[in-house]
Amino acid sequence: MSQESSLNTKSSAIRTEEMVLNMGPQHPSTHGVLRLELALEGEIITNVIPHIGYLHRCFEKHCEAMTYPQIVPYTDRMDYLAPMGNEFGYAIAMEKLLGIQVPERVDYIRVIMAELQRISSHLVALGTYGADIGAFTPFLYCFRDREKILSLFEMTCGARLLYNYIWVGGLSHDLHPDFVRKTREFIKEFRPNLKEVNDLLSHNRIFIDRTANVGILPVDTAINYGVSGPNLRGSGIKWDVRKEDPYSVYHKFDYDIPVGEGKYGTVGDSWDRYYVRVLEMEESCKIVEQALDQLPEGDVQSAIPKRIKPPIGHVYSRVENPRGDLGYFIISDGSTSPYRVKVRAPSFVSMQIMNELCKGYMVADVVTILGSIDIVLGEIDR
Amino acid sequence: MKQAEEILQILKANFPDSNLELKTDQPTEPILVASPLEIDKLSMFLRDSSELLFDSLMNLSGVDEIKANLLSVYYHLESTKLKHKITLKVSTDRNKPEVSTVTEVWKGADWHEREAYDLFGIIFLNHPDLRRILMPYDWDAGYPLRKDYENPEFYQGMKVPY
Amino acid sequence: MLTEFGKAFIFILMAIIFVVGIVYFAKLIRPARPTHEKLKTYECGENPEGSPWIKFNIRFYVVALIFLIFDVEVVLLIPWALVYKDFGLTGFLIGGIFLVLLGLGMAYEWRKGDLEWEKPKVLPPSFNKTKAAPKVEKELVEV
Amino acid sequence: MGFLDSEFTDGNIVITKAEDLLNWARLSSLWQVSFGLACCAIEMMATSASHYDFDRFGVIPRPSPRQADIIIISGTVTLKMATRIKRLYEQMPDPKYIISMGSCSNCGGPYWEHGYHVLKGVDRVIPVDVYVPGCPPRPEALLEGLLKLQEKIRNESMIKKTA
Amino acid sequence: MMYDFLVDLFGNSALANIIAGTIQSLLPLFVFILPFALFAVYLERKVSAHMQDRLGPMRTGWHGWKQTIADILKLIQKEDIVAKDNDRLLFNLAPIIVFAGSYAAFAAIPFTSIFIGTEVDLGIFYIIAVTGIVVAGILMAGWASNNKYSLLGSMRSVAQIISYEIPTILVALSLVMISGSMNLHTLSEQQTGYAWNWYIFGGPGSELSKFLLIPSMLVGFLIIYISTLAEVNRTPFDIPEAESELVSGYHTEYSGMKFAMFFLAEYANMFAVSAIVVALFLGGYQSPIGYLGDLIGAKWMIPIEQFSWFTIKGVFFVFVQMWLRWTLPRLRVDQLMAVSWKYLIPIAFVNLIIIGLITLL
Repeated sequence: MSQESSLNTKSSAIRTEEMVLNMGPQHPSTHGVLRLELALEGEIITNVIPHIGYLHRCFEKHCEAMTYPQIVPYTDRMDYLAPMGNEFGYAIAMEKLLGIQVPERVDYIRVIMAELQRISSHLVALGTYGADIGAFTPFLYCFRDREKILSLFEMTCGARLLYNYIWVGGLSHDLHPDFVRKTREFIKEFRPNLKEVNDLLSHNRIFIDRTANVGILPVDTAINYGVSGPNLRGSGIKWDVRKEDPYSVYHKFDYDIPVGEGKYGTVGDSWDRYYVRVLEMEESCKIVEQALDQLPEGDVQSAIPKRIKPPIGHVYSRVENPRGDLGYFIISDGSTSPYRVKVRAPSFVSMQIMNELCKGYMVADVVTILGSIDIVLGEIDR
Repeated sequence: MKQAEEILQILKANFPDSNLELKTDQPTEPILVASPLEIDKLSMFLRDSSELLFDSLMNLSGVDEIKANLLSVYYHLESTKLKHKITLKVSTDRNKPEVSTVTEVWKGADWHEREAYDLFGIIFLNHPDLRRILMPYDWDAGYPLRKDYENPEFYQGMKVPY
Repeated sequence: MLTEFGKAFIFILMAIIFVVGIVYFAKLIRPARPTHEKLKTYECGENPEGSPWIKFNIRFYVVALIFLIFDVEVVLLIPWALVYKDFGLTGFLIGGIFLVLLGLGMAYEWRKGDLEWEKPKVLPPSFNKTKAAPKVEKELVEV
Repeated sequence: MGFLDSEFTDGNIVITKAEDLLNWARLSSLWQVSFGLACCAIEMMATSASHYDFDRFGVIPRPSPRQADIIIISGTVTLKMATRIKRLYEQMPDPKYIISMGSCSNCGGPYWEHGYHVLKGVDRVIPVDVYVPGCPPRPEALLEGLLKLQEKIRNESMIKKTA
Repeated sequence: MMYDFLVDLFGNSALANIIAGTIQSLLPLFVFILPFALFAVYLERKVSAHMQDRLGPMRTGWHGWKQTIADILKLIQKEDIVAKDNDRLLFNLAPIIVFAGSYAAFAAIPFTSIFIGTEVDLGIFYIIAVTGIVVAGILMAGWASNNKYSLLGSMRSVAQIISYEIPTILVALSLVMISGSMNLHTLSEQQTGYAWNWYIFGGPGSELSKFLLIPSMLVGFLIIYISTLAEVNRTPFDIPEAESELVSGYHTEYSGMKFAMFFLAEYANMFAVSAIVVALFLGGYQSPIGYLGDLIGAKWMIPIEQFSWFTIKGVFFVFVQMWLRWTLPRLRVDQLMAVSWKYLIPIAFVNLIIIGLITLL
């Protein structure tokens, strides 16, 4: 209350007891098994302690026991909404360590797959975000489009969700003959659907009230926490690994990086982070179309080494995943299985700002902020 | 845009007494080795000095070098403003692993350090809240990612091995 | 002869009897296998800490007060609304002045900020180069 | 002690007829606790989306276990999560069923050998009715698992098995 | 009318009155509310499904029409858990009060010209007072189930329902000013003839004041529809049982038949609220285009036609509530209070004064 009124001073003078509320592992809107311990005063939050580790599947221990090609299916299961992105990151890191140059066609197919995966992951993010705020129908419209992308993936590598498609040095299968035609069809159908979800949710007055000016993340705090991806771009800085630290053939396409401008509130609020993802899907469509036009011919399995025995050394490389930049740090001791693999998961890093962002807001806003930073628990707990 | 050697010279100029050396023998990027108890002063300087401006900690990972009986920590730093990167390495004795924390410098290091403590047992001095992050809080069977780790037989009545 | 309100009372009675009847009928059919774990309150799979029966926020006291004022106002207006037409303009003025006075009362409360519900008291997160994360002060930053 | 608790010895006509009706009611309105663990949860969400509709079989996601009859364990059960799942299962009212979806919750899946924090199969903690293989199982496989469970409920009987 | 017929049937003694009273009060429950609740739950699932490109229940009977019967039969078999440290008395009392509160509103709603629960003269005033009891029931449910989520949910619902009762009363008051009586039966009688005589188009008669009333009547209709949406906790005001934040609000701890009672009370309340809006503004059981019974002279057909018109209008507004639920997101508590205190109540005030002046002309 900007000015203290007599009634109010009397009411806030009576100290209300603090209540500890568990938004526990099983909660409709914690995007998986994450426990948020909220210290509440009435409805206002004074402290948020995230407890993670409910899905810790010992990825790094498995990497030390498996050989290099066997690790690829495990990287899928980390960020299970963008498995192509994880495999792409692992392949880029290994090729840097081994010094392999993959044929042009492999690079183009990898970019197409990564961008299609970005669209499908953002669709899930927008859908669940709408459902968290209360509008349930956009969730199903987003899943309807995502099913089309999954059928494209299923046509190329036979799996709907976890693909083991991008190997070190190449791909497991070449493209299906009418993959190119079907992808163009999908993109032509997808653009009006995206506009439909936009009208239903993005510019809806109640949605704007619920998300604008909620969970404001200033740029310097974001950089200090190491936040990356749409969460960082929502705060107004044009930072994208595909442009800053270009890998594969991204330098061949022209696309721009959407940035949060604070259209309905201050820059860096939940609405900006949400709207950056909607615009990014548009950019990914552009990239896929350009990649399909310039798709060269060639054998996709020519550069796959028979036995991977990298020299003793280490490599750190990163890739722009839908949730931020995913880094792989691989140390090899010359044998066929790595000595140590450490994954820098973007959700693990952006989860730390929850406490800073949620202080002073209400219980309903915790759900909004958690939905806007779009985390996946498989990646946080690895 | 500075290379690793120039960064080493700047650091040596500002920290004459601490032993810093650059190892470039292994493939891909060179590593700058520093001493574990000075890492927080070093990183405060790395972030605040005008030529370096390392304002973002990309990755902090613990490694168990059992052959050399060491537990080492790798820091991958990056400067978003000057677009250059550096890798720091710090190693401590395996039985009494102590490294001073860098959470004062980069807030993002908080959970990375808690994970290194949880999976390797590296103790970060004056870390705001050093407890296990991924494993259950009452996990008393040691630190899982160490090379010489054995599974406990039972945990709260559930059989752990297959 | 049942008065009108008597019939209304029978309505409520029938509803109560219906609910009690159905719940008791279900009690005969459904299984009852209480276990210790089942009888603990549910909180997303966690052991609830502390009891929810605490002094809850006093925000409702203020809203209840304002509600009371307006509710009493409406009760007074109802008889007037029924018969004011017979007295023409003077009849209307009586109620009209009462309404205008109440509107002033409401404007006063609005200006005083009593109608403000518990707005989030937000301090945008900022890390200071020197000291640790700032404590959230109680005063409000107008969002 | 309700009617459903008592065991009957002789199966006369009334009992079997009432039993069929109660079984039909139970199997055609299974309310599911909206609870997903890992990658299989995304496939479960795809199953309840419009392409493969869970609602056709009368399955609605209910947020609180108190109003649910079926819990689909979709994803890897870790040791830290196992105690919570046991408590969730206990807090569900009584005629309740479990579908273990995906090889992670069936037997530990790809994490059986080196997963120090993974529980090797959710049936070590709670009694499972139907196992759905696959990693992750396709939505059709989950629907088939649901049909298998409905078949199992249809044959449930209150008459004590003599043999 | 129906009541007198029943009393003569049973010999006009005090006992006959009681019997007639019970029959008359049970009639809407078993003939209308229970079948309507079953149909409404099925309608909601089908409407939401087709709105979201899905099919909805298909397996139980043709297009799943037996789905709600299966739900109710299953809920009867479900075990009813009362947690150890719940307040047992309040826990069991809450569903009774919530259902009684929402069912009592049906006493004063005129289904047809010959059947009305009670001819009580304070029709609207009685309904608003009785729907206030539901608040006590929800508070009891939230407090007794000793669960932090249900406590938060019930606290929010108390704040929401009491602050949305005022716009409802103010708009109902403005209508009373025009019609001069509070009994819903006479209100419906006054709106006879074609749709042009309904109150939403300014009420019967054809002087200048009728046309001047139309704009403020539309505003009043909007205000009362929004605030009755909030009274019934439907989106965008379904904060007390917000699935995504408070698990399922005040009925988190309820299972089995008690939960079914909450479910039934919610749907009965939905219809009661839309029935009130229809009775006040859209001519209750009056048909917009005259009666078939009049044309072919069969007097006995008119009540049936009236009843069907009444249900068509009521179900249409219930459909609009469902339509809103599956498109609009949910408001936050302080925005919800701001809507009521800062927008609806001032507009209702001004509307009241304008209507008062116009009716004087």
